Amino acid sequence: MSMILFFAAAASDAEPMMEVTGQAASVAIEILILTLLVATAVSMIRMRQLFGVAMLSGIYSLLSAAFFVALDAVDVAFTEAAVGAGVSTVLVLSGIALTAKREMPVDRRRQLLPLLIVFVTGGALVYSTIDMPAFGDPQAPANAYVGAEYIAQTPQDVEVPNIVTAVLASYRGFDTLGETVVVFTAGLACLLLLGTTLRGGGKGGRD
Amino acid sequence: MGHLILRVTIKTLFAPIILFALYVQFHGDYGPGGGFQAGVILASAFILHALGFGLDRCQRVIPPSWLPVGMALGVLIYAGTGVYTLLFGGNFLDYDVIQPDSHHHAGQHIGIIAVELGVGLAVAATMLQIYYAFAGREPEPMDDSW
Amino acid sequence: MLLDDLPVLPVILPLIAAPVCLLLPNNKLSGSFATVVAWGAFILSVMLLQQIATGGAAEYALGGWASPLGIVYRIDLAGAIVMSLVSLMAAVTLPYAIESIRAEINGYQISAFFAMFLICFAGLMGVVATGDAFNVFVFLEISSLSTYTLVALGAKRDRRALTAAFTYLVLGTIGATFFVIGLGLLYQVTGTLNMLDINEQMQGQDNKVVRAGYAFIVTGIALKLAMFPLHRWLPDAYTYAPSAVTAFLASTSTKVAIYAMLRFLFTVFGFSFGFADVAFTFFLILGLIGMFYASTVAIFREDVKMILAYSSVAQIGYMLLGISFATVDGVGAALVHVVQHAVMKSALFMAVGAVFFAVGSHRLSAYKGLAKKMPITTAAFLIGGLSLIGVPLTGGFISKWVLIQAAFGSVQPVPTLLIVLMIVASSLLAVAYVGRIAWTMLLEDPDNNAPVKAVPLGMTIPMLLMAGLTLYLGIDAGGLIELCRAAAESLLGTGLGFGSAS
Amino acid sequence: MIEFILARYNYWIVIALMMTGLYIVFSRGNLVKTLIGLNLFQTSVFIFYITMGKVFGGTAPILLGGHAEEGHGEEHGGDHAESTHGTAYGEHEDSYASDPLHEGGAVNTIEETHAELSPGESLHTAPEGAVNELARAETPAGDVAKAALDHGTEILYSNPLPHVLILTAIVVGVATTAVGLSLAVRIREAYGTVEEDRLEAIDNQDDRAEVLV
Repeated sequence: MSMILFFAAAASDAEPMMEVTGQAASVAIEILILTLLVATAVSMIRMRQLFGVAMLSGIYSLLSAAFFVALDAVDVAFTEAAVGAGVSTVLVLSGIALTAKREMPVDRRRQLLPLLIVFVTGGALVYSTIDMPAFGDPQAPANAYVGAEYIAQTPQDVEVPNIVTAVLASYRGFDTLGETVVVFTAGLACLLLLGTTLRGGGKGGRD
Repeated sequence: MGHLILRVTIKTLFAPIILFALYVQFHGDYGPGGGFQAGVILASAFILHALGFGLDRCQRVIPPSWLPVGMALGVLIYAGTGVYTLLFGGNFLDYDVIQPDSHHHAGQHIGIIAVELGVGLAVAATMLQIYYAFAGREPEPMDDSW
Repeated sequence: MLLDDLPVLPVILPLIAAPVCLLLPNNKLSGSFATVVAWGAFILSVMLLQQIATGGAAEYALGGWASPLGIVYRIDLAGAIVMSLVSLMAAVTLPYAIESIRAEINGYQISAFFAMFLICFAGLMGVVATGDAFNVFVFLEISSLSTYTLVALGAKRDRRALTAAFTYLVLGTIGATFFVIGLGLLYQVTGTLNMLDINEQMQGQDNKVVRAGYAFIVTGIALKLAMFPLHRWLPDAYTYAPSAVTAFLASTSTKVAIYAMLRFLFTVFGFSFGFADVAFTFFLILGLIGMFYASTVAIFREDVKMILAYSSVAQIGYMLLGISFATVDGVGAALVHVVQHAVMKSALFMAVGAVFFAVGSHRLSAYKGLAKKMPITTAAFLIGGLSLIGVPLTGGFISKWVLIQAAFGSVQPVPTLLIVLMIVASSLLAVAYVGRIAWTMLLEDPDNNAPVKAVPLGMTIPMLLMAGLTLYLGIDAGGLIELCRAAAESLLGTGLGFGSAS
Repeated sequence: MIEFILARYNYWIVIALMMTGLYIVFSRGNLVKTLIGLNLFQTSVFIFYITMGKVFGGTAPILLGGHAEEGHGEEHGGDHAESTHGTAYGEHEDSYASDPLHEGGAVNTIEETHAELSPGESLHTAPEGAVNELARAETPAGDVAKAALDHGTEILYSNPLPHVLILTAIVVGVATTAVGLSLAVRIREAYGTVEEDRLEAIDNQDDRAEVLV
């Protein structure tokens, strides 16, 4: 705990003591959520009951939504909770109902290649963190350049209080058009793959 | 289908969820939320209803044939806003063209509301469409012998 | 007035047409509508190409927001070439699809199929046109999701289309996610998403974050373009997709991924970035191995579509080879091959589709003595096949010739002569697999003399058009080579330094 | 060293999460589980993005209080639409300020941002709407300060851009899941199984049968 306090103090040198404990509390919450996330993810590997895996995946989404709130991303948290924990879970459950309830045991001998891929990829990422700007640094290029620009310009350009909405719908509105088309594509795909008539929702199984 | 308590709960929740979806849809400028979240919530109200009362009853309220139309219209509303601005001399999706003389960027506001509506409609229709597609399929007997 | 919006029009035209297409009341209408849209997009792309060839790269701020706040379209000469190519392929494939798809999917799916096709087309165009790195991801996913579905539609004929589409979906999504991770890393050191701006901000930086970002982005795109050994999804996907879908995908999707790769290698990272040399060496080696491996596998396949699919993997090796030279000539050669290969492969896959329409099989055994029964299709197939080998007077010869010239004009870690020998050797492998099919078609006796189903004009004309274009580009290729060279120059010129050009 | 670790442990845990997802994708044969793994992998990448947009002492990027009005009162004073905005998000301020997670986080004052500027840096006010001009400004840190000065803002916000990107990515993710699941359902109907090993075996059988024909 003292280490965390030290860190918090280092991050915000000349702030009153109240501030430091506040930061320490938020760091503690972050660590707690991260631990839970890791526990959830790891237990998903071994579980063969797919219903349970789907539930864990929903829990994972909820936890990450909580983490997003801790990191100030309220819009993302909202969406992740609605989509990841809600819609995705319903979809996966209906998928499981139509496919299989349990996973077959996995062949131990074939774990080598996946492990290799995972370690190389993870290694590359850890390697990159060595030169990475520190977490939460307002001076980091990621936070100081275009991101800060949006915060500065939104009141003048768009005048919408929620900067995320302003960026989403106006500055980067074309991305959002693309996103809408992606959703449309997914709906169309389900229609093409599972529907029995184009204008129907697919009643009664196969074609 | 469904337990009594479940049905009562769903019946009570149905209207507030839809209301909440509308709130999220139109309040996205000020607080968290927007078209996408609203669409998901709206669709989830109907999915919940279908879970409690059966797919048939839900499909009587929202026939499956409406959904592709809703999906397409949603995209068209969004893209149409862009085309509108294009035709009126601006760049694609340049909302300032909608109300060029406004001092407080009314064009931006109208544009954002329009595209968010498009997103909301497209997402709600698509989510329901996907759910219909899955729920309409008959599960087969399965072997879980392993 | 609308001419100012030319850069964005070829992308949003099919994008808006797709939902309209879904709403159209009858199937016949939707096919014709999609075709008209594709031709419209083609005409717009060619106008854009002309404008860029004379006036330089086009920029367009979407939503009126300038870079780096907004998403900006930036189309250079190479991009305009690829956009024209993709829209030409869509315009030619769609009339073909109207006829061919009726036999391959259910009737009620047809208008949704055309909507999906248009989405895929729009996605591919968007990837090429955009100058924003994250927008690349969004449009890549638009085209990918629609592609998975289009491939899976082959399931009515062969259920393996489903597993092929699933494998493609998993690997494609991993590729896209790798791309997003790489983008995140770059964003961390630059704080921006505009490609040119990333390049500017990254100037002089060569730290571990940038290197990892480079590796992730290149791996992600390499998965999408089926670079050996990440090609596993491609052969099955091409083999089991409906004929028209294969003809379109084989001639466009990997080409667009190649362009995205070029864009990131040269526009975003540029030459002064030291780590790039490692990547180019990788491309060289993997390109050579891929050429060899895939051509060899192709020889031993019994399914003609599978043979051509493996040949596509081999051809990607040629393009990577050109890129790995990292010179104007090399990249120019790669672009020439992108165009040539797209044209010949679409002719070939259209011919294969025509045979399937008439005979109902892709097996080599079904091709026995087809020359007598389907002389026109056989002719188109042979022209494409000869071009694949690289016989003079066909397009394939030109691209190999330019590639060999570029090899001699550059310094490589592998002896140039060896590279040239490998190119020649892999052409010999192509002789083997094309020759095998040609032998079966021309010289073997058919199993029975039953007349085959007549192939409608809607399929024959696009096929002949592409075969004709293969021949034309083999004889009068000066313009294309010049254009591609100029495109390569502008592509490499936007990067840092522009040092190692010949 | 401790500082080094403390500034990065977040990233390392997120990397571990990503790799768990990737491992499930590659190691499991069940198609549905593969998709769930893919989902896990993507969600972890989202966490990675959001992590990098966090600013210490920052708050959610929703403009608080009536700052927008303060800054631009002279432009559209007395505008009705605007004043309703003001009250509408005024309420939100309260709800966020009382959020325990944000306590103590939300008060980075302007003086502090000031202090971080190099001594010679001038704090000229950028002309209205000159986006490019501002964007190319020399010191990024200066921008924050400038922005804060321009609008009379006293609050430091977390970076909204990663949030926007991830909103888009979440949608793409759920779309992919939906398409993947419908493929899995069709595979189950066509093959009777969703286990990769069995599917491969069946496909190989099909191949052999075709060669014999």
